Amino acid sequence: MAKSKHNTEDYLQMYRQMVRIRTFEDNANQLYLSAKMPGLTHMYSGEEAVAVGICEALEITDKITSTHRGHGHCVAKGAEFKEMFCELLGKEEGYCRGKGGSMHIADQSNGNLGANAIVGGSMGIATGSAFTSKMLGTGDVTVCFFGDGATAQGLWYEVMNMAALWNLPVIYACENNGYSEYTKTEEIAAGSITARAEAFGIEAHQVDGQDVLAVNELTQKLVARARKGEGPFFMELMTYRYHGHHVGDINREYYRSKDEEKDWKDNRDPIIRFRGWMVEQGIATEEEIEAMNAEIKADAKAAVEYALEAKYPDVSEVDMHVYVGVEHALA
Amino acid sequence: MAKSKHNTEDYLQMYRQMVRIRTFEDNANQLYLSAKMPGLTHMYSGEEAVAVGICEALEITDKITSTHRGHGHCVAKGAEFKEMFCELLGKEEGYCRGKGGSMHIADQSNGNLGANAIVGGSMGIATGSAFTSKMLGTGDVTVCFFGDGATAQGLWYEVMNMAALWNLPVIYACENNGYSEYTKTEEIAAGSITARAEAFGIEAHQVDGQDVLAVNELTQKLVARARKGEGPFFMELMTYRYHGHHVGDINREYYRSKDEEKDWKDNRDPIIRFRGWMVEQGIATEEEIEAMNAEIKADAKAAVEYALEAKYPDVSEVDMHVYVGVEHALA
Amino acid sequence: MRQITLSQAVNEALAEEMRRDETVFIIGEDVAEAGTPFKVLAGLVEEFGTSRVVDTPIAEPGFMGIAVGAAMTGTRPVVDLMFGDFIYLIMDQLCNQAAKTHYMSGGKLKVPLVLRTNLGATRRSAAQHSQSLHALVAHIPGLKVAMPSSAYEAKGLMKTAIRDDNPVVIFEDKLMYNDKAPVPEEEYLIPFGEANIKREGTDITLIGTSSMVQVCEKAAEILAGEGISAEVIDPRTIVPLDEATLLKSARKTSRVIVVDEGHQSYGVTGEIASRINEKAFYHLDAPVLRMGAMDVPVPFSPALEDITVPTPEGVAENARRLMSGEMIHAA
Amino acid sequence: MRQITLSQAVNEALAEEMRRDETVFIIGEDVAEAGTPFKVLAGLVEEFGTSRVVDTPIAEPGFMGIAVGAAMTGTRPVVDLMFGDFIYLIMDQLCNQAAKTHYMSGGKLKVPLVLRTNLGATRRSAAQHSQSLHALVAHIPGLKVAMPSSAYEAKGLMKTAIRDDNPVVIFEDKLMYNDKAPVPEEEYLIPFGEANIKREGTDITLIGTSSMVQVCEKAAEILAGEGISAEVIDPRTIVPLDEATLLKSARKTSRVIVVDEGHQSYGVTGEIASRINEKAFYHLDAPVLRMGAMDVPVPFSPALEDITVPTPEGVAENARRLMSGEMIHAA
Ligand SMILES: Cc1ncc(C[n+]2csc(CCOP(=O)(O)OP(=O)(O)O)c2C)c(N)n1
Ligand SMILES: Cc1ncc(C[n+]2csc(CCOP(=O)(O)OP(=O)(O)O)c2C)c(N)n1
Ligand SMILES: [Mg+2]
Ligand SMILES: [Mg+2]
Repeated sequence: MAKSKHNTEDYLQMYRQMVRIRTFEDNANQLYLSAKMPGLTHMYSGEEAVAVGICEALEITDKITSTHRGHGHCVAKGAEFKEMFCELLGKEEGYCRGKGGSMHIADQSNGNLGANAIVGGSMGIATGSAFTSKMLGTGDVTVCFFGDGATAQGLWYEVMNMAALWNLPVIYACENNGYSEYTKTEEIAAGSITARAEAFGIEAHQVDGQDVLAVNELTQKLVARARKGEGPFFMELMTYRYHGHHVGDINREYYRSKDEEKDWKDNRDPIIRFRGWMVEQGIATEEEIEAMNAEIKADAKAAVEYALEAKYPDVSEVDMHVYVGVEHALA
Repeated sequence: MAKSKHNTEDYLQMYRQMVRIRTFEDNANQLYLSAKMPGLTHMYSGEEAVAVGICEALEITDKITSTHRGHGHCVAKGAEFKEMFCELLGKEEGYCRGKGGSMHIADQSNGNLGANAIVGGSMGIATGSAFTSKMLGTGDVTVCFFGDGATAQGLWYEVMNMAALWNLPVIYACENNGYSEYTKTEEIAAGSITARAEAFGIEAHQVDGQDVLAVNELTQKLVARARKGEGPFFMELMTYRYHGHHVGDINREYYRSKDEEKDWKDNRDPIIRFRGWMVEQGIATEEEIEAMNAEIKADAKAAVEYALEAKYPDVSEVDMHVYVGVEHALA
Repeated sequence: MRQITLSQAVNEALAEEMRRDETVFIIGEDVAEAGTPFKVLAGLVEEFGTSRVVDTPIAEPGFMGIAVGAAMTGTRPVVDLMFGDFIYLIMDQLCNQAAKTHYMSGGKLKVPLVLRTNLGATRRSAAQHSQSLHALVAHIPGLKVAMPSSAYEAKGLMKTAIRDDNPVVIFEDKLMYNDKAPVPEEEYLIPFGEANIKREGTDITLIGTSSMVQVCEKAAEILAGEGISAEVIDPRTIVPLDEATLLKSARKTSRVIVVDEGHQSYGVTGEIASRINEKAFYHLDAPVLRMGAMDVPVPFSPALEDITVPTPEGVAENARRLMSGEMIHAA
Repeated sequence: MRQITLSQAVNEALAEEMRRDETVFIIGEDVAEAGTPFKVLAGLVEEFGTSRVVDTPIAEPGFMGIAVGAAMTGTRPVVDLMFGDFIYLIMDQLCNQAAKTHYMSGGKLKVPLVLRTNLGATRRSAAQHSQSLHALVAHIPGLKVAMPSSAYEAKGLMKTAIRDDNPVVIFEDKLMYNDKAPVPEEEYLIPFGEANIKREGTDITLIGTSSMVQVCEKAAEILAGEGISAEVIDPRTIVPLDEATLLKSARKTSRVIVVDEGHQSYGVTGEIASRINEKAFYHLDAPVLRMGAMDVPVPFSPALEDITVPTPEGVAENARRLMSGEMIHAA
C-alpha cells in the first residue's frame, strides 16, 4: 500500500465508507434478484477505493459529478442509506423523490451534482461547476467521475480544452475498469488515455484504483493544487467491476473469463487489502473491524426494510418539478 | 523550397492550380463587393499551396471533404470555373444546381464529398468514406480538410479514435491559418494539436503550408502508406488567409495587424515563392508564366460573365432532390 | 403462420438484406458478440463477421458521422443507436448532414442509411432512457421515419428502409422486442407511406403509432363491448404519411383520436390532427382528440411513470366522451 | 418613444441584467472583442471584462455543457449559439441535461440558463445556416421557448428569461437585428405566457411567431384595404403558450391562420392549430389553416429560397380563401 499521513479516524472512515458501498450494492443486487427493485442497476462493487479515496480528499462544499454506476460516488460523498434505498425503489423519501432512480441518484446537499445516464454526459457539468468556482471565487474543486468507455465521447476533449485554457479547478477521474459494457477497453481506445489529456497540456496521473491510500494521497495533492488555480488535472484509476455491466448481465463469459474475475477479487480487493493493512498497522483489530461491518450490515438491512415499506410519491407529483416556480406544469 | 521529383507538367499543373484558386477568389470577392453575389463567402487566398499540394497527390477516385472555406479545395480537386461561379450565384448550372452555394460547393464527380457549413461537420463523413474504402477494398484514400478552429470540435476525437482502431485510409489535414473567425488559435487551443492526434496513436506531421512542394511530397508519402493500410495520418499545415474571415470582414485590426498580413503576403506567398523557384529551376520562363496567368484570368472572366447571364433554377426545383426517388417532395 | 418476436423479425430482416447486398453493414455499440443489450442482433456477427457487424467505441456522433460518409460513398450502413434518447447526440450528423446532403448537392450525392433506434417508457429507466423522440426527426425534411407496430411491420419496414436510397429512421418499441406476431416465411416488403387499417369500424377512428396501435386495438375491443365500433389505423410511417387513408376514415367515422407515445405538445399528434382537421373539417362531428405522452420528463418511480403514457382505458374513455358529445361543451 | 434596433435591445437587456446580478455571464464563440458576427454584443466585454463575456473555442456541446454545470452551481449563464442550426450539436446538453435536471433531482437542483440563438431564412446562407428549429425544443418538457417579434419584445423577454430559474431558449430572427421599434428608456419585463394582440380585428385571426408577426401585420394591412378585419396575435412565448388569448380570439373571429417560419410538418403550427381546434371547434367556421416554411432544406439560390417562407401576400391570399368559404369544398 502507498504510504500516507492520516489519523486513525481518517483510516477508519475510509474503510467504513468502502464497506458501506459494498454493503449497499449487495443489498441492491438482492433487491433486483428478488424482483423488488424496478428496472436495472449498475453495481460499483470492486471499485470502492476509487470513490472513497477521492471523496475523502474533498470538502462537503466541493462538487462531484457521477455516472450510471453512481451508488459508490453517492455513498462516498456522504449520502445516507435510507434516502438512497428509497430512491432506488422509487419512493417519495428518496433523494430525488423517486423521480431519478438508480441512474440519477444523488445527495445534492453534499455537492453531488447528479448521476448521469448519458455516458460522458456530466463532463460539461463538472467543468461548468469548476467555472462557477473560478468566477465566483468559491474555492470549490469539482471531481468529474467517468469510465474508460466515456473517454470515447467527444465532449471530453471539448471541455478539457476549455478547462486547460482557463485553468479551471476540475479533476477528471477516469475509472478504468477494463470494460465498457461488454467490450474490453483496448478494443475501443486507441493510443493512450493519459496522453490524450496531456495533449491538452493537462497533467495526467495513473494510479492503482484498488489502493485507497494511493488514490487518496494523489487526490489530496491535486485538490490542493487545483484550489490554488493549478488545475485542471487528470487521473486514470485502474480498477475492476465485480458484477456484470448491470445486475442483469449474468452470463458474461463471452467477454471476460471467470478466472480474471476471480483474480481481481482474490488478490486485489480494495477492502480486503486495506483491512489487512489496518490490522497490520494496529489501526484496528479484527474484532473492531467485524463489529463495524456488522453495524453497517444492520444499517443497510434497516434501510432496505424502511424503503420497502415507504410510500410512493402521490400521483399528483407527476407534473411537479418540471419547472422551477410552477407547482404543477400541466395544471 | 523542399526538393521533390516531378516532371515539368506536374510543376506547371501545381502552379496553374494555385493561380486558378487565387483568380477564382479575386473574382468571387469582386462579385461580393459589387453586390452581384448573394450572401457571404470565405476566401481561400493565401492558402493555395495546401489544397493544391494535397490534391495533386491524389487520384480522381480519391475523396476529399471540404469546409466553409471550400473554393480552394474544389478547384484543386478538379472543378471548372463555369459550374463554380454558377453555383456561387445560385444558378441552375452550378455544381449543386444553385441549391448549395459557396458553403456547399463541390464537384462531386471528382471525389469531392462536399463543402460543409458546420465547422468540423465533415470529419465523420471523411472517416466514413475511408471506411467504405476499407470495407469494399477500393483502395481510395480520403483527405479531410479542416481548420485549426475545428480541432475544438469533439467529433474529431471520436472519429480519430475509430480511424486509428480500424486503420482507415484517411488523412486529417488541419489548415492552421492562425485564426478561427476573429480569434487567434492560441486562445482557443490548449496544449499541442499534433500531440492530440498522436495520443490516439496517429502519426502526425507539421509542414509549411506555404510550400507547395513540401506539402505535396509529404502527402504523396502518406497517401501511398494509407493505401497500404498504414493510416490514418494527421498533417498540420501552417498557413494564412489573406482576406477577412469572410468577404464582409473588412475592418479586422482589432484582432490582427496589417503588418502581420503584409508579412505573410510579401514574404511567404505560396504562388510567388513557387513561381520564383520554377523560373530559377528553368521549368518555365517569366513569359510562359505570365501567359498562363493571363489565360487563367481570361477563363475566369468568361466564366463570371457566363454565370451572371445564366438562368436561375426554375421554381419547381424547390422541392426536388429532397428525397432520392421522389420527383417533387411536396406534390 | 409461424409466430416470431419483433426482435427476431428485425434480426431476420437484417440478415436477409445483408445476404442480398454485400454493401449493407451494421455499426454501433456492442452490436457484434453482445448482439446489443436487447440481444436483437444475436448471431449476425457469426454469419457476417466483424467487418460487417462493427462494434464501435461509445461515440454516437462519431459513428453516425462515419455512417453518413460511408453511405455517401457506396455502402448501406444500418446504424444501431442503443437508446432513442441518444438521438440528441447525433442530431447534427442526422439532420444537418444526412438529411440535407442530397438536396444541397443538387441531387448528386445520396445517403442511403438506416438509423435503428427505439422509443417507449414504462421500463423504469428514468428520464434519459425512456423518451420517444420520433417527432424531432419527423420535423426535418430529407428524413423518412418508420414506426413498426408489430414483428410483421418491423421486418417489412426494415427491409424497405435498407433498400431506400434516403436516410431512414426506424423507432422500435423497447417493450415489444419479445412480442410475437405472425410473420410469413416468404420474403415481403412493406412500402413506405401506406397506412394499415388494423381493424375496421364505423363510429370512431383511432390512429396509433408504434405500440400505441396495440393500445388502440385494446381500446377498440373495450368499446366493441359497449356497442361502439372503432376503426384502428396504423400509419406505419409518419414520413411519408398516408394522409389519404387517414382522411378517408375520418370522413367516414367523423370522430378521430390520435394516440402517440411522444410528448403531446409540439409532437406527432398535432401534425396528424391538424392534417385531418384541415382536410376533413366539414365531415367531423367533434374536434380531433390527441393523446400523447404527458409533457413531463419520464419519472423513474413506477407509481408515476405508468400514468405518463396513454392506456387502452384512457383511449376508450376519451372515445366514449367524443361519442357522447360531451366534448362539445368544452370546445 | 425612442426607437432602437433589435440588436441594441438585446444588448441593453444583457447589460442591465449583468449590472443588476453579478452571477450573469455570457459564453460563446467570438462574443467578446468581436461582439459576435452580428455585433449584437458590441461593448459588453469592455464593460464587464472577459471573465463575464467569455470567448470559447468552437465547441458548442462543450460550452453548453459548461453552462449547464455553471447554472447548477450558482451562476446564470447566457449562452450565445451563433446560428440556430447549431442547436443540433447541443441537443443532449440542452434536452437530456438542462431540461431534465430539476425534475430528475426531485426539485433539488435547478438550471437557470438562457440559450440565445436565432432563426430565419432568406439570408442566402443555405441549408445549414438558415433553419428555424424552435419546434424541436418546444417539444421537450423542462424548457421554455421565447420568440421575440420586435426590439420591444426582444428586450423584455430577454430580461425575463435571465431572471427565470429554468432553462429558456430565445430565438431571435437574424434578419431583424437592424429593425427598429419603440423601446422605453425605463426598465420593463415581459412575462412569459402572455400573448400580445398586435392588432384587433373581427373577421379572422392571424397568429404569427417571431418575424411572422410582421408578415401577419402586413397581411392584415392588405386585407383591411379589402374590408376584411384581421386580428393579429403574437404568442411571444410558445412554451408556455397563452392558450386563453388565442382561444378567445378564435371564438370571436371563427377563422384562424397560424404562421410560423419553422418547417410546417411536425412543427409549431400543428400544435397551435390543434389546440384551437380542440378547444374552439364548435366556434370555427373553417378549419384552422397552417402556414409554415416549406418542408424542404433551405435552398441557397435566391430564386428558390424566397418561396420557401410565408409572405404577407400568401397569408392574405389564404385569408381571402378562408373568408370566401372556398376551403369548404376541399375539406
Ligand atoms: C451516450 C451513451 N451511450 C451509450 C450508453 C449505454 N451505456 C451505458 S453504460 C455504458 C458503458 C460505459 O462504460 P464506462 O464508461 O467504461 O463505464 P463503466 O460502465 O465501465 O463503469 C454504455 C455503452 C449510454 N448510457 N449513454
Ligand atoms: C459548428 C459551427 N460552429 C460555428 C460556426 C461559425 N464559424 C464558421 S467558420 C468559423 C471559424 C472556423 O475556423 P477554422 O476552423 O480555423 O477555419 P478557417 O475559417 O480559419 O478556415 C466559425 C466559428 C460554424 N459554421 N459551425
Ligand atoms: Mg468501464
Ligand atoms: Mg483557421
